[in-house]
Amino acid sequence: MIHSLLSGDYPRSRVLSVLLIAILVGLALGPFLFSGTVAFRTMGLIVVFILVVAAYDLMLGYTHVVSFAHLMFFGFGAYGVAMALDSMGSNFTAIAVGTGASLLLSIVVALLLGLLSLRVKAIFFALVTLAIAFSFMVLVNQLYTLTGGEDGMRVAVPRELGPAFRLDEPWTGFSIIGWVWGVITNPLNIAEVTRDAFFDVRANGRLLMYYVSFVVTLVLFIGMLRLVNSPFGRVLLAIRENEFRAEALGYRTVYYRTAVVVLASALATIGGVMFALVTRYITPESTLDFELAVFVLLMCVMGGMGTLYGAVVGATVFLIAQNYLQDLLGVLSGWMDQVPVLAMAAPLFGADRWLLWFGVLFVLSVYFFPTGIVGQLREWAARRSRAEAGQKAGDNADEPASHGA
Amino acid sequence: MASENPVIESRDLTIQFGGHVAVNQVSCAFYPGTLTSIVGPNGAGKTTWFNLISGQLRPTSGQVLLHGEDISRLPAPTRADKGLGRAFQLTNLFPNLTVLENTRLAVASRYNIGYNFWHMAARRQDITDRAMDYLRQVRLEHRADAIANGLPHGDQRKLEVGLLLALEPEVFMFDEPTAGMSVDEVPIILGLIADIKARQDKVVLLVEHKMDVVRSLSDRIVVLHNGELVADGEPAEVIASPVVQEAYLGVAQDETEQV
Amino acid sequence: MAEPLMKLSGVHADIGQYHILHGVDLELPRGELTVLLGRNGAGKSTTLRTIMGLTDVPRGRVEFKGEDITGWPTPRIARSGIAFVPEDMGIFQLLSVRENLDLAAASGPIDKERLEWVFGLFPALKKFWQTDAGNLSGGQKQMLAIARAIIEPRELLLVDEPTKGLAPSIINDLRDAFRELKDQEATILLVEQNFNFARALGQTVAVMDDGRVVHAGSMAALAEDDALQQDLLGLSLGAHQ
Amino acid sequence: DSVRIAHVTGFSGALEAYAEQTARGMEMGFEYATDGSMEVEGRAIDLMRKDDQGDPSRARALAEEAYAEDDAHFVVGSIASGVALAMLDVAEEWERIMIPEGVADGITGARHNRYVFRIGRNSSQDAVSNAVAVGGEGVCVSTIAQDYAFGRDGVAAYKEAMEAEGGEIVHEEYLPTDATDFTAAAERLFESLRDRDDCNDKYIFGIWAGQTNPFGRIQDLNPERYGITMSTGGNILPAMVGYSDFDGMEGATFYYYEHTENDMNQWLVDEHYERHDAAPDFFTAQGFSQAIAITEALRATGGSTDTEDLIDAFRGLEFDTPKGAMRIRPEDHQAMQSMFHFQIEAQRRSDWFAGDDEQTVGVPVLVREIPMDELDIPIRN
Amino acid sequence: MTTETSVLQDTRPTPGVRQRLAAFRQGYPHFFLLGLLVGVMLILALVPYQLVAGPWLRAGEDVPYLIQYFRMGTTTWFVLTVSGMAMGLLIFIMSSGMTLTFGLMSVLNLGHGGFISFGAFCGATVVVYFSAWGASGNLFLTIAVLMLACFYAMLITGALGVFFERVVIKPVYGDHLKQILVTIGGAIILMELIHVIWGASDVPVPRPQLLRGAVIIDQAVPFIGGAAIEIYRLMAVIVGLILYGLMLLIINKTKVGVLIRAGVESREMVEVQGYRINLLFLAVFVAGSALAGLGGAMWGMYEQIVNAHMGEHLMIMVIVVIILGGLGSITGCFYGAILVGLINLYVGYLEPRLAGIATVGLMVAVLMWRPQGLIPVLRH
Ligand SMILES: Nc1ncnc2c1ncn2[C@@H]1O[C@H](COP(=O)(O)OP(=O)(O)OP(=O)(O)O)[C@@H](O)[C@H]1O
Ligand SMILES: Nc1ncnc2c1ncn2[C@@H]1O[C@H](COP(=O)(O)OP(=O)(O)OP(=O)(O)O)[C@@H](O)[C@H]1O
Ligand SMILES: CC(C)C[C@H](N)C(=O)O
Ligand SMILES: [Mg+2]
Ligand SMILES: [Mg+2]
Repeated sequence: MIHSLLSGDYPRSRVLSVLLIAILVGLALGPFLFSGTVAFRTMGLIVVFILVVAAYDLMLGYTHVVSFAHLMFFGFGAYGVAMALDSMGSNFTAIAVGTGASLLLSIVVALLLGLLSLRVKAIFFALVTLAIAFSFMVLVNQLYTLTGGEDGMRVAVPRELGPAFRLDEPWTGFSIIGWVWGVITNPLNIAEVTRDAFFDVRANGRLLMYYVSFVVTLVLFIGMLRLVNSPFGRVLLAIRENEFRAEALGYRTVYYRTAVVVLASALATIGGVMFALVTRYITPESTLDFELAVFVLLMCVMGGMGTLYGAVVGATVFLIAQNYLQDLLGVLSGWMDQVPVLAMAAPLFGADRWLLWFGVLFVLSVYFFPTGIVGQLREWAARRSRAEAGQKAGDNADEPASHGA
Repeated sequence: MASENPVIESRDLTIQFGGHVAVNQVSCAFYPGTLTSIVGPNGAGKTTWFNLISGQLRPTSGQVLLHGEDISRLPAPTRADKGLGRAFQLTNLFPNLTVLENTRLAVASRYNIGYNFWHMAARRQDITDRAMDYLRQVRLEHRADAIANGLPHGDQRKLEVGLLLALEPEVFMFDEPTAGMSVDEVPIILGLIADIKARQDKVVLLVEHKMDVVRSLSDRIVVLHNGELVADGEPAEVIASPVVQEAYLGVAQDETEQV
Repeated sequence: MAEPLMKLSGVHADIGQYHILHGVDLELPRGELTVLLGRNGAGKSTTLRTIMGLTDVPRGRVEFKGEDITGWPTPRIARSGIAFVPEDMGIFQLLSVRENLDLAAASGPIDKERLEWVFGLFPALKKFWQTDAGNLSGGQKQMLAIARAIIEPRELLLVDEPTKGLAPSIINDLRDAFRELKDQEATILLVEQNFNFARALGQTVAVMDDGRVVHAGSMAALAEDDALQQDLLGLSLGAHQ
Repeated sequence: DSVRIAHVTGFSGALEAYAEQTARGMEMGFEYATDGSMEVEGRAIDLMRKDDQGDPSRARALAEEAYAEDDAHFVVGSIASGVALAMLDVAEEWERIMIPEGVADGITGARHNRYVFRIGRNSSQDAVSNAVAVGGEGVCVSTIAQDYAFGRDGVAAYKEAMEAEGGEIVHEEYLPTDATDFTAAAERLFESLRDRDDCNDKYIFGIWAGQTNPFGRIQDLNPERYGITMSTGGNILPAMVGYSDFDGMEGATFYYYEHTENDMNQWLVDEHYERHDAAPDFFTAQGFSQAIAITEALRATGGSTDTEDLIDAFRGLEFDTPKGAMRIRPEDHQAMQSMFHFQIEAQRRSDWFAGDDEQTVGVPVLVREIPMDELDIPIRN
Repeated sequence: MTTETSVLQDTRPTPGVRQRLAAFRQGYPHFFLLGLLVGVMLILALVPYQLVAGPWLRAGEDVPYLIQYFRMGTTTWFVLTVSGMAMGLLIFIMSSGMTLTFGLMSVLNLGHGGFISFGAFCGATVVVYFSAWGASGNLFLTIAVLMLACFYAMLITGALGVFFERVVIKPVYGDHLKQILVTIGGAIILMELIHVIWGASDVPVPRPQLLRGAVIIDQAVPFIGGAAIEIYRLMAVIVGLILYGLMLLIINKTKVGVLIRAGVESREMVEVQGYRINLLFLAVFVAGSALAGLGGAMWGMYEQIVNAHMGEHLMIMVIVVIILGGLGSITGCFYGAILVGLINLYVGYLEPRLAGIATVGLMVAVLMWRPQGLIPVLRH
């Protein structure tokens, strides 16, 4: 059962498994474990971007196609559905039409991109896609009558998916973070702390929307796991490793590469649709910006290229950092102000300087996880198991050099 | 054997790189069950000729015929599907995949399941098994789980040959398969090549510098020199021919004899 | 006997987390050509790379001209007079033959006569003087690689399987070239699979297995003793005739 | 309990500088309005800072957080029009007051809802005041603006006002927001005016937001040779330095600290020098005014923070600000206010910014104050 | 070699005009494209407006945008062409550093924009500090300010380059992907540092008096009478040309160039030849950063106001330029920049909204024609 679900592609590291399960549970029960709109929004983003980044990994990690146009397809989805809702009214047919249309567009454009990749290679391709994505953004800005230009446009979701559609009496959630914090700060009266930890969960259309996107992502992710462990996925690996040789073995690499680009783009489009419906307001900056494209790239690399699980870990870690680093720094500089010695350095750590430290983390994450978080964890796990094997089989050092009969 | 029609034929194949004509008007046909050695000094055009036949390069002029069909315009993969198999002179593997995975890829390409994305590759035990016997044939089974680029040079050469075997082509093209292989392992590879030849229905093309190997294995020797086909015939007579003597073996025969 | 030009004592080497060499002891007598034999994976190439400082040496000591060069940065080792032809030839594919040789002449512009001498050995190089090295044939690459090592006189030459993929006539030329170098008092360490070639040149010989030197002595002795060959190299010249 | 005001704006990112100014302005504003007690009608004023990082969806979440978790009565911001527009419907969902800081007409226009009040000027006010400033019989103007709602609306309003003044718009040039080379545009603008001998005054009027603005570039190609003068609205002080090239240029601005004499402005200027060793700028004044508006509204409701009470209070509310009296008109909740007709005079000044290195700047010397009732601002909601 | 070539000449017929053109197109794609663009525009400019727009004018309808183009007279053509080329050189100054680091060390520094911004601020600091000199209108003092600003900018960004190369780039040599990431991370840091040092608000740059205004050609002059070219652009041309000359000299005429190209392929083998490669790479990167600084300083003075994100906004243009020219090729970058400068103005005159997209379009078109850009350097 599990085996088929994961397509035999296990985390292969105890720590990683724990991490993944934590994330899964955290997202599944999220709305009932973390209070607050910001937390809710962050979870929504995580769910959406897990899908987007995983799709990106299909191209990047499994085929070494480096494209910065991924976000363009994301934009297709977001704007497609937003514009449909805008023109056809807030109903589900509009969503269907918008999604369908943008999927169609994505597939066509992706095919063209695949052809382009025939002629324009590697880093050139990467930078060209960057430029193409840029011109799409310019286009969106200039069609402001349709898209609202830089001001962006609100996504008039059907009532069922909006805050207005709500059950009368809210459900109850239990804020673990609040509780833990409480327990730490005043351990004496746990009872009160526990009471405070309970909070109301607004059982409205947005909660519904969250769970819809959660399920979509989950299903698609499992599908991708299967894909990369299928014969198709193996060929992708071959192309990544040595395209020339793959051809000599009889694989038409062109078709495979194009197929992947189309697939990834379609998935990104779906991601875009969900993004629009979850955040309910889109701007070029929040959907098409180059910076965002780089962030997706980072999530992918940080999590671990070529391991879909990396997308999960990468997206989660990154988005949490992006949304909470600032608060953390705020607290930090608060403390530093107390300490006269550090007070002078405090401005460097001020909440408004969060981007500085974000940049630093950005760089460090690439160094400390050369193979991504997942890759790193797996390596450690592998090393440990080798060591254990070593204990049994005595000196394992000769292993690579020794030649069995 | 000339009675049967050729499996693969090179008609006036010519390729020019800038000013330099690397392969010049080379015509030659190959028949099933034969092993032909292609010899010639370095830079004679042997590898380039192979590239023309297996489709890594497009000829400036001339054709490649497979069972009489002109395949000169087909891309390399299609030719591979049609049964042209190629092992490379400079080792050319999937560096970061395991030895086994390398071989599985070669085996799988015969099954045309590349576009299947709903099954689990790992569940195809049959493919794994076949991959394993090819590894056994090239004596690499004990390294099945090693990463390819961690292998010592000689073992990489063996894997290179293993991939070609796994491809089960109709035409085998070996480009100096034993180069840099330790003396005691050379016979293994030669044995494999001999077996293929023994099957009678395959065509084997072998680029090799080791004269004794050439002599012992081939039914026929083709000599390239400056991209031109300068001699073609029975091993004994070709090796005896003066052109080969000075152009290829050089004067100092005595030592090379044993090499 | 005179003290050796190079001396490896108990050298260990790691690649990644693999432990490849387990205490290599080796002496290279001045002005002699030493052949390093051994089956695939014995550690020959690694030994050469270790001398060049390309793999880290957790234990052991490498001496050159009596000086301990263990852990020196590669450029320094090279400039101290050691040339290296790696197994994969390591030529610069994107540079022309000319540029490749220009770089090899680290101490200044190429010396004309020596260049002519090299051209004499490998005429192909003259012909493809301006071509990108990447476009050379397998053998031509090999020639370029060797030419690069000898374009300037060096005290010690480390050469990894030079005959691989060379036509017999070229092999002969190459053998003559090495002879000539020997006459010029160069010391050479030659990794070789081609035993005949090795026998024709080598004065001393060392055989490696599993990251250790398992036999060292005079070539003459080994050449005589077929049993020893059998036992060391699993090598029977009958094998392929 | 306290009056909770959440200032949700781009404290980090591209508009950091403006956000800082508004925040400063608001603090000083409340301080002034409450004589330093920071209490209105016995209720403490609780100012919260939330950084939207210039990201609309984050801004929405923060606004929601403010209303839902912090139970804020007012959300002020954001300074970026796009972000501000994105936030509007959150106010509607939560039925609480919002005071956006952006200039886009849409905020009190197409996208407006009854919980939204704007104290800062909108781009129509900029445009119209500029038309009034230079307008007259036989005035020919070619406009250059960003090809974008902000620019187009502005020009439209300008055109209306200009024609009302008897002037004529000869040519409208629209450029992408991120244009950097303006030579081609300049050529077209010159062409459009060059041969118009029937005009007594020729102007090129520009509406431009963001760093690289075209006026300097066009000025360099010296339009004077065709008898063309540049005209544009004021800007933040750092941008006004570049105006030193346009000696004699006329236009109208929202605020310049030397334009008004009143105690409130006096206090603002002195205190600002006192605390920051620099002149108060555009957005400082806006923040200040916002604070005044809020306190006045609260006084009017007698301290009640009930939304409906506040809406009633704000509608038609009249109050004094550093730039003179303002009136929030009930129709679209936009604060009507005077604008200031200026003429640029290049001067060496060292008192604009912190530190005291002197440099040549374009001082917008006051020609006259254009009172609010002279400005007929279209109602577009 | 000789033998083959002679054989070749025998086989080839004597080339006709078409072959010659084709050969030229292959051999000098940059001249070809440039000539084509400028030439076509000139022809358009020469066609009298009335002729083309006649139908609409007579019908009293308003003339379509495309047709409007023909209104352009030779003067306008001249202004657009010269200004465009000049702008091109300004862009070249900013882009050269990035293409240099890529061409010589295969490092894709998307943090280049950060350096541009930083340079701009350094330059601004100097110009503000010596604003009195600038205002003086004295030629000597003006040049002095200019020089000081540029050198200071290059000094600081160069120094930053040392730090950047050692700390940020070194660990990721040979991996473009990670380079993209770390350099962008680095750029974020740089921009924040600017905020920390100079504060968040824009800094105005009082451009020296002498460098303001334009050179105006007398109305009387035929064809180009009344044309006005900004003085500052003309100065950019001078700086750009000097820079271009120097770079070509160093890279082609010295062993250093070869050495570094070899290093890109295999650092290990370069060291085996006995060279210390990392110092070399460091030097190149520093040069690249300094160039970015120079470009930033010049651009800042042009815009007369600088802000931390300006470099970021310029990046897309820089990228288009260096790809168009052929990643890593100095010459390519030079002509690429000029082409972009021209397209910007020509299309900007035609239909401003398309200006931005036109440059990207040009790039894609060129890549379709020559996948490695106008002048390829990566030879495989
Ligand atoms: N990058 C690597 N990773 C893991 N193991 C390696 C690596 N490189 C070499 N080895 C191991 O080190 C051992 C010695 O390799 P080496 O190349 O020195 O052998 P060799 O004697 O040169 O063989 P050959 O004659 O085939 O070149 C081999 O067992 C090989 O598996
Ligand atoms: N892409 C290319 N561009 C230019 N010249 C080339 C190219 N490829 C091969 N050549 C030249 O063509 C000639 C034939 O090369 P080829 O590799 O076929 O020789 P070979 O017979 O395989 O020699 P070897 O036995 O050394 O491998 C060589 O002189 C080589 O320099
Ligand atoms: C843009 C790059 C990440 C793509 C690939 N690494 C290359 O070398 O071109
Ligand atoms: Mg070959
Ligand atoms: Mg070896």
